[in-house]
Amino acid sequence: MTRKRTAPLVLLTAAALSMTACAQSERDSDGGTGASGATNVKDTFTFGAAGAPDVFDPLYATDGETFRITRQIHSGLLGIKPGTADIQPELAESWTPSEDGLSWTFKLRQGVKFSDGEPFNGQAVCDNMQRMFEQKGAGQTAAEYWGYFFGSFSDDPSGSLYKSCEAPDENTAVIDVTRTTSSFPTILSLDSFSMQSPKALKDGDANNVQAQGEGFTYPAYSKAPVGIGPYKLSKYDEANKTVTLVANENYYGEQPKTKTLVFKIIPDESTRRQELQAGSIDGYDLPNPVDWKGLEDAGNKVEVRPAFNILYLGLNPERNPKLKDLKVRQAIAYALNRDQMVKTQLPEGAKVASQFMPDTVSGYNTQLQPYAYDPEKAKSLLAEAGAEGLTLKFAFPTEVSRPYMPDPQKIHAAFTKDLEAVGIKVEQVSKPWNGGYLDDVSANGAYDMWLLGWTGDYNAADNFLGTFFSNLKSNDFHTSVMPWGKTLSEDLKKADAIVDEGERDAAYQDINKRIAEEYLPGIPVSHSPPALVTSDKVQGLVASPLTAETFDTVTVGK
Amino acid sequence: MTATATTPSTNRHGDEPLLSVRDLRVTFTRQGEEPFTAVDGVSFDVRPGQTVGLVGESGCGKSVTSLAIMGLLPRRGNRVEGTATFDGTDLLRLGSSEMRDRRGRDIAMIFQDPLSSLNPVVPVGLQVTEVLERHRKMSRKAATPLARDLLKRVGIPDPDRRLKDYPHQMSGGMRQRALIAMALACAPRLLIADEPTTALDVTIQAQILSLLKELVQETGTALVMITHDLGVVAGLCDEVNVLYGGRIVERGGRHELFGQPRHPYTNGLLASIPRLDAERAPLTPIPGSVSDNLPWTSACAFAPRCSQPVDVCTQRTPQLEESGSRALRCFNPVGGPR
Amino acid sequence: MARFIIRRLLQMVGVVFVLSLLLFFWLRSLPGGTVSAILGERATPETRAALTKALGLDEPIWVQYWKFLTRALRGEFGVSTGVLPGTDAMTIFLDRLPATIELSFLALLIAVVLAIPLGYVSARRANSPLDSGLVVVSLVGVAVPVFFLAFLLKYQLSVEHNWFPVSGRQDNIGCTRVTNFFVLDGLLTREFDCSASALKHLVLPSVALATIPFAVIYRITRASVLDVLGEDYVRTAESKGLNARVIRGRHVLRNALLPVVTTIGLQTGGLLAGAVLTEQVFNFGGIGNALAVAFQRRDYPVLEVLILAAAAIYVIINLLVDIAYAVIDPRVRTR
Amino acid sequence: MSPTNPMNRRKDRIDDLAATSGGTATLVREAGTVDEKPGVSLIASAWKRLRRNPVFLIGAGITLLFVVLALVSRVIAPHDPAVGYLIDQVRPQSNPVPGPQPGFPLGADDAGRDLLSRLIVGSQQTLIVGVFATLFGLAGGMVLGILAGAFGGWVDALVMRIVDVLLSIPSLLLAFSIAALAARPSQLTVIIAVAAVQVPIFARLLRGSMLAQRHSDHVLAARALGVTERAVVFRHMLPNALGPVIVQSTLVLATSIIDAAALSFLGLGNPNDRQPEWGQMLGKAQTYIYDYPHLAVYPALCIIVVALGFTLMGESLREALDPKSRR
Repeated sequence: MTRKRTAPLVLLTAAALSMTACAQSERDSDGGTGASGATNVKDTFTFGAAGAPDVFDPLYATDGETFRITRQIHSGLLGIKPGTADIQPELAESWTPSEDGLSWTFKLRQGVKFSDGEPFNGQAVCDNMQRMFEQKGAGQTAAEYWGYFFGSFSDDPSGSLYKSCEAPDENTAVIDVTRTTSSFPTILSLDSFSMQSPKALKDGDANNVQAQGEGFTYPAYSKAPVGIGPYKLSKYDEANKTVTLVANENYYGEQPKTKTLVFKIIPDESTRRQELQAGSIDGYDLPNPVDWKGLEDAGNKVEVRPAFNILYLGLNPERNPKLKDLKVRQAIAYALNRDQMVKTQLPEGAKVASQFMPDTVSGYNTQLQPYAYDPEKAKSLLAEAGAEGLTLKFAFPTEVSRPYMPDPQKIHAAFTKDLEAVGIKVEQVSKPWNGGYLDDVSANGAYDMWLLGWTGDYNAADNFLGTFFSNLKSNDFHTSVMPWGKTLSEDLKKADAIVDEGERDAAYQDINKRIAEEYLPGIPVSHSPPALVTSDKVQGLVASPLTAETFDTVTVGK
Repeated sequence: MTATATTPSTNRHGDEPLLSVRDLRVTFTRQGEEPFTAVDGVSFDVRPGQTVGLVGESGCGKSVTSLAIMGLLPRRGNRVEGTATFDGTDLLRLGSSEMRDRRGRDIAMIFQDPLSSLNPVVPVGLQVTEVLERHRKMSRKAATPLARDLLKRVGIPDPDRRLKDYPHQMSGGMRQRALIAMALACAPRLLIADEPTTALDVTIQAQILSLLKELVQETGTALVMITHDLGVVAGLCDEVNVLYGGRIVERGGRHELFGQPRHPYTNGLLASIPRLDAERAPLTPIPGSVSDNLPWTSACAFAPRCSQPVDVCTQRTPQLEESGSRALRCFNPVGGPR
Repeated sequence: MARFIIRRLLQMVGVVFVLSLLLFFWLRSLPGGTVSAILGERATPETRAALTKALGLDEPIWVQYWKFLTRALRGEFGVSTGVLPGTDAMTIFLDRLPATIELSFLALLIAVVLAIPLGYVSARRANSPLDSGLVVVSLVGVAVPVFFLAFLLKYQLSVEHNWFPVSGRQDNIGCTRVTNFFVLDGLLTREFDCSASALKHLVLPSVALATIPFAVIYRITRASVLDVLGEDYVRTAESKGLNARVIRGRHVLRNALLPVVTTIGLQTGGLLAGAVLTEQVFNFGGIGNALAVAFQRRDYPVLEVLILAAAAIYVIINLLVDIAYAVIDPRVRTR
Repeated sequence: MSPTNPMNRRKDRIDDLAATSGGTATLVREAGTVDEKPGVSLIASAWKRLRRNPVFLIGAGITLLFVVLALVSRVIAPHDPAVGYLIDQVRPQSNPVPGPQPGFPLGADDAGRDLLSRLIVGSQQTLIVGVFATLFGLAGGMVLGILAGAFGGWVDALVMRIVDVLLSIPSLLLAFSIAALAARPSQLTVIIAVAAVQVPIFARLLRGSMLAQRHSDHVLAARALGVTERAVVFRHMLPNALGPVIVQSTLVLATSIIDAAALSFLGLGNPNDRQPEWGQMLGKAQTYIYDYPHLAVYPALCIIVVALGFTLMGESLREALDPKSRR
């Protein structure tokens, strides 16, 4: 039908076609800018990005599309072992804590240079740490990850995890912290805390972030970053929506297999797929599960990463007091056919969640089983609690798709159907993701029940559980109105401060059990594996559960 | 008034008709519809220098007759039969490009509404010179002085300035003068004027009529005057044809016709004109309208409106009977049968 | 004439000012917005408060408007928060404008070049099979959603047959930017392959974008020519025995194109809306694309600037049309 | 004048012939002067022409079919459009959209809901969107247009400035903005967004024809007879100004449906899809358009056909009612 319908249009474009036909030959030549040494591989890897990068200074970056690029041109003291969520040495070869766990000594890799040729040493580490710590004004807000993970800045040191940094010699940096936490030094593997050339930072006035109107203006440096990575920024062609990176000749490690890395910004999902199909890009991230099969059939490689996320149903007992009753919360858990939702809406490899963290995270309790789908039990529990005819204001976000939640509306519809089947009335609400949904969930507490999720930043239970329940005063689940809210918050903080890994894991396993069986502040729904797709010509790409791939090992066949 | 011998190029004798229309029939056809005959066997002659009137109410077919002769009817949706011999050639059989060569050169036409008949976005001067460019093969530059003379001749003051004017900048009378100038640009031998004064003020009407009369006399151009206004006919025409329902119902010389109308329709038309010289005669309008017509094929179309119908009027078709210079189509003429 | 233009420009300033006022207060009254767009899931009450303060969103709204206005008068329209964070919204507009102009220009060119001759032929042969066929095509053209058509074009000609690039404005072949009009840049820098690549990327989007203006201009041309063909002055011209060419050009088209000019002007303004859809389908980095992203990310400064600029452009185009009308229609000019 | 009178028929035919044979101005004028009651004969002859006009008949046929379908859709739809009967067949990777099978001739959508039923019932919401968007637009336009057209003077000036502001944004862009900036997207916001586009258009239209009426003889006559201003506006001016408005409404119905689809395409449509609507179905089919184009093609075809129906009807109405286009 489609084919027939477009026939006249083909005619219509024929004239236009002949106009440009003369240029046909040039377009087919490979898009590279220089000749490559190897004969059977291309010298350019083109990746379809879903969005434009905000900045190239990772300290001020917040979104995945930006980090994907900064990751290629920057590295931190700690790195992530390819293909895992575990940390490995990067710019620091080793790190050892003092006995009280408050002072960490980092032995640095030797002979490392920034891409501008400046040497990397202990002083550079401390310059970087101090620079991040000493953010002022708008810079503090822009340096969102620092604020989130380190607590506060130099003008309010009481709330800060970071205390100070010293460089006793060229190859050593000593970082002091104010308390012990499982997160440190793991968080130093986050892209935001990458090491950048102190000289370039200074020359580029890197900290000069200003609030103007509704947004921030960034200094020149943010467009001309100098870091340590296999690549360096060559050109950001805003008009043509492409970012071009080239090999960094000052890189200490092996030179990248493919000299040029191009990020082509294509916000529309189906267009990314078509570009891949047409051969104008070599791969893209987060293909829609619906497309996986079609992509593979067309000869592409769909790399499914382990799930490192959680989708949950949040509950607000403060807004709807009936939710204070554990039986009601359990009834909801029994009422939901999560198995069917996972099977029919999430890609293969997705799992029903039994707790608020994926099984790759240490502290996961393997003993726990998800609440089974049992509408009868749900009904009887509701009856026991005297909550028949319960009405829930159940919200979902629009205009968004997350790895853990490809189509919120559909998930919401499926759950609504399940809830109605056990006699719970559902008041459906939706808001655009950026148009107030998150405010309503977090700040306003406007819903009884809502869909939300989380993708882990690094492998630590605190990054999941701590995020959700540690802050007693204000968290989305309003645990403060529950008798166990305080206990949970305190236990989480205690567990995080345990230095011994085995002990810490045990503590988290126990908390997970209690959350699932006794507290149930929300219903964990599922873990969904995000995928990455490349054409069959692409070799050497190692998928990361944190969706944090580096592309220096990639080769693209001709 | 017969041909006065001032005709510049054509030295034809008055008896030889310049235009001879025979049995002209124009039928509008439309898919799935009964064809409708707007002009139904009209015949008349125009001799060089003669002025012939075609008179009748709206819808009687007089305009269609003129358009058919000019070849200006729409290309599709109508059938034209009969002949219109001009200067020995049947105009109705001419190819479109041959007809195009004659229009504006040998036969010209003036229309009713001077404003809508002039192109609003083209200066009047150009609308005059383009005729000369076309038929005299002159350059625009060479044609401009001629155009100015033409404008001057039709009585437009300050013609140099007016050449550059657009139609909306002129008065109604001046526009009609400009149209006349265009029509006479190539000194045509026949001029068809289709209600040239209807859209104008009464004072202007008289000016335009006298201008026409003057020009026709001056150049010896034959004129077909199409009008519903018997007053115009009375002042201008040598011979008058009265049309009703697509057919000629009466013909005669100006004086005969006005002096002794025979057809009740003609009579009615004359009676409906207010006259100062017969104050006591009441104004008698013709009752009804064209829409009351009967079909000519089986009756007299005028019968329903006729002041003196007889039975036969609604049973048979009256024929046009000629006698000398007069012709009449009536079963019961005014003043009784002859 | 000059007074007329000045009056219209003043009117435009007034319209844009009122619009800015409306937009500003409306946008500020909405839930969510910049703060939640920036913070996402990671938002905590503390970071939210800090960001709200940093952005000055905690001040009274009239203070915010006053600041906005004073900044705007200095040419600072606020900084993008979503489309291209940190860049002045006006800069984004100016950077993206060439793409949309290129696209719209080509689309309009295609529409006009096809529609006017076809409309004329259609009118001359009214009710012929050719005419009926064209009328049907034009009606269907309006009935097909633009984005669906754009998708079909892309699917058939780019994905299935690989005749045209799928999306974007140019292949990444290291072209020099001068004006951001890619085709023009290629000619200026003698990088002709750049121009060719840009043109090839333009074909499908502009064809898709051209359909509605084509249909509308075609129909207005047809109707207008039909009207004019029935006018007395055309008959006068015929009665003068003029050449068919002169009648067509001087008497028919010169009159028939007057309403067409107005329509073309109106369509030019409307192209911007069509461009949102077309640019979205073809990932064409113009204003429409920026608008779509701004909608999605609630990038209010960019939204404000783009909508206000669109309004200003629209008003200016209408003014140009009026001027053009006056130039070509002596009845208006010499009044 | 009775249609059975043969003479009247003849007169009409003259009108018709003049109108359709591409005849010249003179023919029209000659025929036109015999009209005694131009108003009545305009509508009557318009109807006569319409009755024979295949374009109008096709358009009206499609429209009628669509409206009837919308009215009875709940009854004739084989399944409930909101229930995912085939949900258990749905597998995002291997079988995201269950194909045709017994009882489900067109298969299901990605939530296992019967596609045929959704298409059938979709006509209802589509009609609702079209009709209400048009009505809201008309209502808004009417208030402004009547204010401006009826009173003139400074009211006119003020109203027209408001209209100017609205008109200064390209039409669809206005709809996008309103939909994007609605606090809580729903079917209603879609309708309002689409309707807002029409307000200034209707306002202009009404004002234009009301102003024309203001100076017309019958209004002057009514005034001279001492009829109150209100009665003049509502009894004499408004009814006569409605012709173009009716035509415009028909055309707006078509564009409303298409515009609603465009909103959905940009993700600005009604997020709740329990009640199917074609534009929403088309917008949401984006995800599957590559592998399962039928999900997009069916609603798209429905939209195109219905929009075409309204357009054909509107255009032929316009032609029939517009005395100028009668040739």
